[in-house]
Amino acid sequence: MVDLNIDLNGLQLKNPVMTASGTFGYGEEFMDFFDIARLGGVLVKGTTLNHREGNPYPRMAETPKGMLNAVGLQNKGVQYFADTIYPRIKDIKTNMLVNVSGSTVDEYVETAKVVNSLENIPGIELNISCPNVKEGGMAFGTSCPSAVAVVTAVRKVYDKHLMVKLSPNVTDIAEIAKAVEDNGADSVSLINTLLGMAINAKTRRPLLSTITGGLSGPAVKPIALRMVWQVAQAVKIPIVGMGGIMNATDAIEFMLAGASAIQVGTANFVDPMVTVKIVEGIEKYCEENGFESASELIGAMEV
Amino acid sequence: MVDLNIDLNGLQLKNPVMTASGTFGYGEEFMDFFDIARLGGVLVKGTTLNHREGNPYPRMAETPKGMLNAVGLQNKGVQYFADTIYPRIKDIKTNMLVNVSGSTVDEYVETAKVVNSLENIPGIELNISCPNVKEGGMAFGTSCPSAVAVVTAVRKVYDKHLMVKLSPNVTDIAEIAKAVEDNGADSVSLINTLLGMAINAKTRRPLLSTITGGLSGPAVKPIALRMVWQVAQAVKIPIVGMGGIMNATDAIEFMLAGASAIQVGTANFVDPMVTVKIVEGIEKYCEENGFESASELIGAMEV
Amino acid sequence: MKKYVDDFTVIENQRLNHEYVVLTLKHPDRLPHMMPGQFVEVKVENGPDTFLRRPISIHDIDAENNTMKLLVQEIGEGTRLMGALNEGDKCNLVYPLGNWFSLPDKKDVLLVGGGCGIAPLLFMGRHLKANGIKPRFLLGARSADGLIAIDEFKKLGEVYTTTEDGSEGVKGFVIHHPVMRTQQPDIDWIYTCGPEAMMKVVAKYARNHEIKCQVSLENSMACGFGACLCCVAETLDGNKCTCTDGPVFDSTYLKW
Amino acid sequence: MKKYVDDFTVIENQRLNHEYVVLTLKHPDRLPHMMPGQFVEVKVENGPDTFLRRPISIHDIDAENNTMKLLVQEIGEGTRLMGALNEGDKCNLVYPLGNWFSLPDKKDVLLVGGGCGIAPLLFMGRHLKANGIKPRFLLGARSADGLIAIDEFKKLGEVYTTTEDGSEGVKGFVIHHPVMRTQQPDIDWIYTCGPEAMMKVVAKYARNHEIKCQVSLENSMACGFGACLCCVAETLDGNKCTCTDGPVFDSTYLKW
Ligand SMILES: Cc1cc2nc3c(=O)[nH]c(=O)nc-3n(C[C@H](O)[C@H](O)[C@H](O)COP(=O)(O)OP(=O)(O)OC[C@H]3O[C@@H](n4cnc5c(N)ncnc54)[C@H](O)[C@@H]3O)c2cc1C
Ligand SMILES: Cc1cc2nc3c(=O)[nH]c(=O)nc-3n(C[C@H](O)[C@H](O)[C@H](O)COP(=O)(O)OP(=O)(O)OC[C@H]3O[C@@H](n4cnc5c(N)ncnc54)[C@H](O)[C@@H]3O)c2cc1C
Ligand SMILES: Cc1cc2nc3c(=O)[nH]c(=O)nc-3n(C[C@H](O)[C@H](O)[C@H](O)COP(=O)(O)O)c2cc1C
Ligand SMILES: Cc1cc2nc3c(=O)[nH]c(=O)nc-3n(C[C@H](O)[C@H](O)[C@H](O)COP(=O)(O)O)c2cc1C
Ligand code: FES
Ligand code: FES
Repeated sequence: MVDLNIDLNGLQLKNPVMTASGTFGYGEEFMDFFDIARLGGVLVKGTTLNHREGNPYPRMAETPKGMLNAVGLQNKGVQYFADTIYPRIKDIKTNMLVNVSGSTVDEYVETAKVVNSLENIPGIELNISCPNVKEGGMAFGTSCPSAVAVVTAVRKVYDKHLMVKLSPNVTDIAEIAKAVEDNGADSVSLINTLLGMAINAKTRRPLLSTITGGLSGPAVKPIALRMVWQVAQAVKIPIVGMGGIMNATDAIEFMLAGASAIQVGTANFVDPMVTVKIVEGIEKYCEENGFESASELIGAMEV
Repeated sequence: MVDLNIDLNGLQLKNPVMTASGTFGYGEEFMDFFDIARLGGVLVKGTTLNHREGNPYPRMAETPKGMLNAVGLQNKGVQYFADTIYPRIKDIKTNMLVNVSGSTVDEYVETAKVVNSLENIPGIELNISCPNVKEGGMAFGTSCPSAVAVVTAVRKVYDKHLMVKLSPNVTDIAEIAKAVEDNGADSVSLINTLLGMAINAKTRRPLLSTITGGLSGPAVKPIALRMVWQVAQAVKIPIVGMGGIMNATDAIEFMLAGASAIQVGTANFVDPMVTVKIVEGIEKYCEENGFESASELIGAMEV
Repeated sequence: MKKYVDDFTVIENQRLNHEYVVLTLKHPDRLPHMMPGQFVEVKVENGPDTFLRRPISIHDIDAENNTMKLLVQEIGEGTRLMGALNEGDKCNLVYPLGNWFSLPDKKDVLLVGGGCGIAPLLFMGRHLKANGIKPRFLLGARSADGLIAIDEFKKLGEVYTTTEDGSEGVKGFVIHHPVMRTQQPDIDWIYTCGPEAMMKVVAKYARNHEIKCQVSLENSMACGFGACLCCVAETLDGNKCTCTDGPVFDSTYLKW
Repeated sequence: MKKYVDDFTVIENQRLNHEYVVLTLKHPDRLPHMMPGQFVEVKVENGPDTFLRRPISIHDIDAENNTMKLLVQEIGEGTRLMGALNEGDKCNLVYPLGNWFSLPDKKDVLLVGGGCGIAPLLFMGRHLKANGIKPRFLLGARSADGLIAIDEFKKLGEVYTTTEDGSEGVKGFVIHHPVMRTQQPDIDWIYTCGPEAMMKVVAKYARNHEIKCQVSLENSMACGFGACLCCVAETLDGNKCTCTDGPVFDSTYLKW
């Protein structure tokens, strides 16, 4: 029996497989397909202080082995989450984590405060890397001082696991990871989407209403892997890796590069059952390769 | 008859299609397939002051709709180029441009000086963005001061067309484009490869001898297009766009986003005749869509 | 309605013309209940350039034989690969997705379709007939050979046609057909699916004549089951997902 | 040698066992001259995960019928898609690529192959025979069913075999075969292609006995014709491209 448990700096995961925010709804959308309690964790939709309508349609474009999205954090606000969604999902037997976003430091703080009061939410993922909103979002995650400002402020009001989600749209992601580690992050997750763009040559118009959007899917996997590896050399807190994971082999590559756990995003759209298959695949890989626990895979790449 | 000519800030191209450095040898490798004089320009292999052996094998890994390379600027040095290669290629009736790289500002300058003396080389492409060398290379292209230092120094010794090739591994590519424009660049080309990594989960080893390498191919197209568009908003000098161009439609998208010309890299490996097909495809597109000249496509995206 | 992911088997690929095929897919076991207006998300295998699934309406159901029909218009690589499926091939579906057309509260019903938008109307027509309502169809195309599957529709009710080039039926768009030109139309409910421009005109006509009108949208989708929020349509209540709150909307609910 | 890009037609796909096929490809017109040791770059169509071409050795040539044979071992998606090609399918090749085995200056010649590395040896055997030299072959595999195309080799000369499990021929690796164990081998030249570990052992043996030895490398390649510099091998003169300076090298020229 392989031990799949992962200790994410105090946050206990029954296995390293989580779902990426914005690609798994509130988890409920997948209940028909499998029991989501089988996962190590679920990152619910990006949540902000106030209701947001998100960006106009079209919000999606398929690209070579990837997709661009420009959802723009559509959500009904954290209070709605606390009042309406939380009661529905609070008894799901896995880590239900809230992805928190904001346009100002204050908004992050106020949102985190509300989530802090929700007993069965063991942690938040601070999204300082959303490329699809005009103010805040990615801007916070692309410089050390602003990243530090948000993390420090939220840390003061948030007691539980504080995961910080990093932007890949930077020159040196390790530097930002180090800065948020030094200022109270319990873990870092990466990568959020890469800023991209697609044009319809026939109509000579952008394919997204917002012109640019966030690139995800297998296309970005080599970049994501490299960033996980770079961050793993720089920080001591655990890393949650993501970006283009489609199967167990991809997930294992992220762990070998230094991730303690992984998130699956876009792949959920192609195969709604992909996450459980990845849990099974990691177990099988460990068995076949003589690893007694999944945690032995972390950073096990031989260079 | 569509007019395919492009005026690249004084450098006259018979059409917007060039080949990307490091993917087209010295052009000679393609002579069997077609007459390379049909192209707007050819960027020869990355050239340095001294002979370089490049990185150890393995240097290549296939990734989803892309590839990683870690060639590391293998070349025999600029003097060998001037003495041995130049005489063989100097009478090819297209723009033969030399891609120049270095580990120090001095190396760039000395190399550029040698190329400056070669009558039939109408320009250089200053590679301040190679991710595959330990010193210099990409480091110059990831901060404004260092980019400015190289460009300023080379501008002093180089009279002809000075194209500067930008790195996509940065937070704000437009800022760097602006800085090199202000310091003497005649045009900018982008993007060079994105730093990436691939792991073999079976052997638990990196697939490249250098662990990380440069990502190219269709996977990066959305990022490249976005960067071309961002730079087009920021600078007045012409932009040469590249990154994942596989066909005429891709090429046209780059022009619509703001590129005056384009380069084709990895696609040459998949179809050695792709560049002429792109020339023909652009002509056809212009005919079918009522453009009298290819230059009308530049920045013609309607937002 | 519970959703599933299953491998179906292609038991027939009937080519209607150069750009349309009807695929008949057999469920491995027992097909669950599905409603007209719902759709499936098809995994396109072996496509070098397709990555996401493709949403396709349920064209017809044969509950006894556990088969489902999809009407596919080949417009890009994904639909072309579907069109190239052979008997015996597997086809993985996420299904059934979305909401459905509701039954009318009156009896004079017109189903207006164009292009591949006629797909869900056949299933709906059958459903109406099963519920004692005789459907009439108004189907539009560019030219005669774009008017497909007409015989199937004729089995269910009266079929009016229009073609832009006049090669069959009334010349012009669906809106130019006499059935939609009278001042006192004998229509209580309209169900429409097709190009957005067509649906908008139909919806406007319905509004002007106080006819109830349900439209089925074909927004581009990444997931098809409410997970990504990419497929939104603007409604009176803000952005709503076409894949879960739709694809069927009352036309007056849309900000058209 | 001038290089071409052409669509060939698959006229036969002969399956040898669960992992090997021999494809016979017909040139649209007239096959140019090619030499043993050279290879082609195959464009793999419809592969969701293949992007670059795949290098494959020329297994055999029939100049009269303008056909070329490729021996393909299915080890990943690209080779599996090649193995799934049907009669009549098109197959786009860049060819002929690389250098070739040279003719020996003496007469006792052994061709040593393992796995898909036997592919170029058949063509070379035929070439040797045509030049009045009787080739002998030493072919190794894991077990009997990995010893493929033996009959074709037998037509050209004597064939020795080894299998790791002893299910056919001598038990062990090629180096364990008696023909390579004698202190005074009756071998002047060795040509070898196969797993690197095998070739290194063979090369060492050749060096010890002062036998001339040409090895054919299978480095991973992006282009196959000298444009990318990805495929280098370390030689006495530094990094050399396997696709243009190779795939055939004198074993003593390599830094092994
Ligand atoms: C709920 C729903 C039901 C549908 N039912 C059917 C059906 O029954 N039969 C059928 O043939 N098709 C149907 N469609 C449309 C079908 O999903 C698309 O035609 C298909 O996804 C195109 O895939 P492709 O790979 O062939 O083309 P692509 O290569 O993806 O696209 C080709 C061109 O069409 C455009 N395009 C693709 N999809 C859309 C879209 N949804 N809206 C606007 N432009 C688009 C692209 O921008 C591109 O220019 C339905 C769509 C939805 C959302
Ligand atoms: C000059 C030359 C001649 C060749 N001749 C033949 C031939 O005649 N018949 C034949 O069957 N094969 C031949 N090969 C090998 C063949 O090119 C590879 O097996 C093929 O590219 C694998 O593609 P794939 O998509 O099936 O596997 P992939 O999915 O690309 O790879 C599957 C696994 O094999 C490994 N792999 C793939 N290619 C290589 C390589 N070149 N070196 C080391 N590991 C590799 C990958 O890392 C991966 O683990 C030749 C190679 C070269 C360079
Ligand atoms: C449609 C969509 C919506 C997303 N929304 C969010 C979000 O709200 N918050 C967030 O932090 N990341 C969001 N992301 C980014 C993903 O969580 C993930 O970081 C990214 O998609 C890379 O992983 P993948 O390649 O596995 O999809 C979204 C991604 C997609 C595709
Ligand atoms: C094998 C290989 C070698 C390259 N060598 C160089 C180089 O020497 N100098 C340089 O500026 N760019 C080099 N590049 C980058 C390309 O010129 C180009 O910027 C990049 O590949 C993106 O374009 P593409 O996606 O069309 O390949 C190389 C790329 C590849 C794939
Ligand atoms: S397509 Fe994903 S929510 Fe509708
Ligand atoms: S494979 Fe490109 S140079 Fe050899």
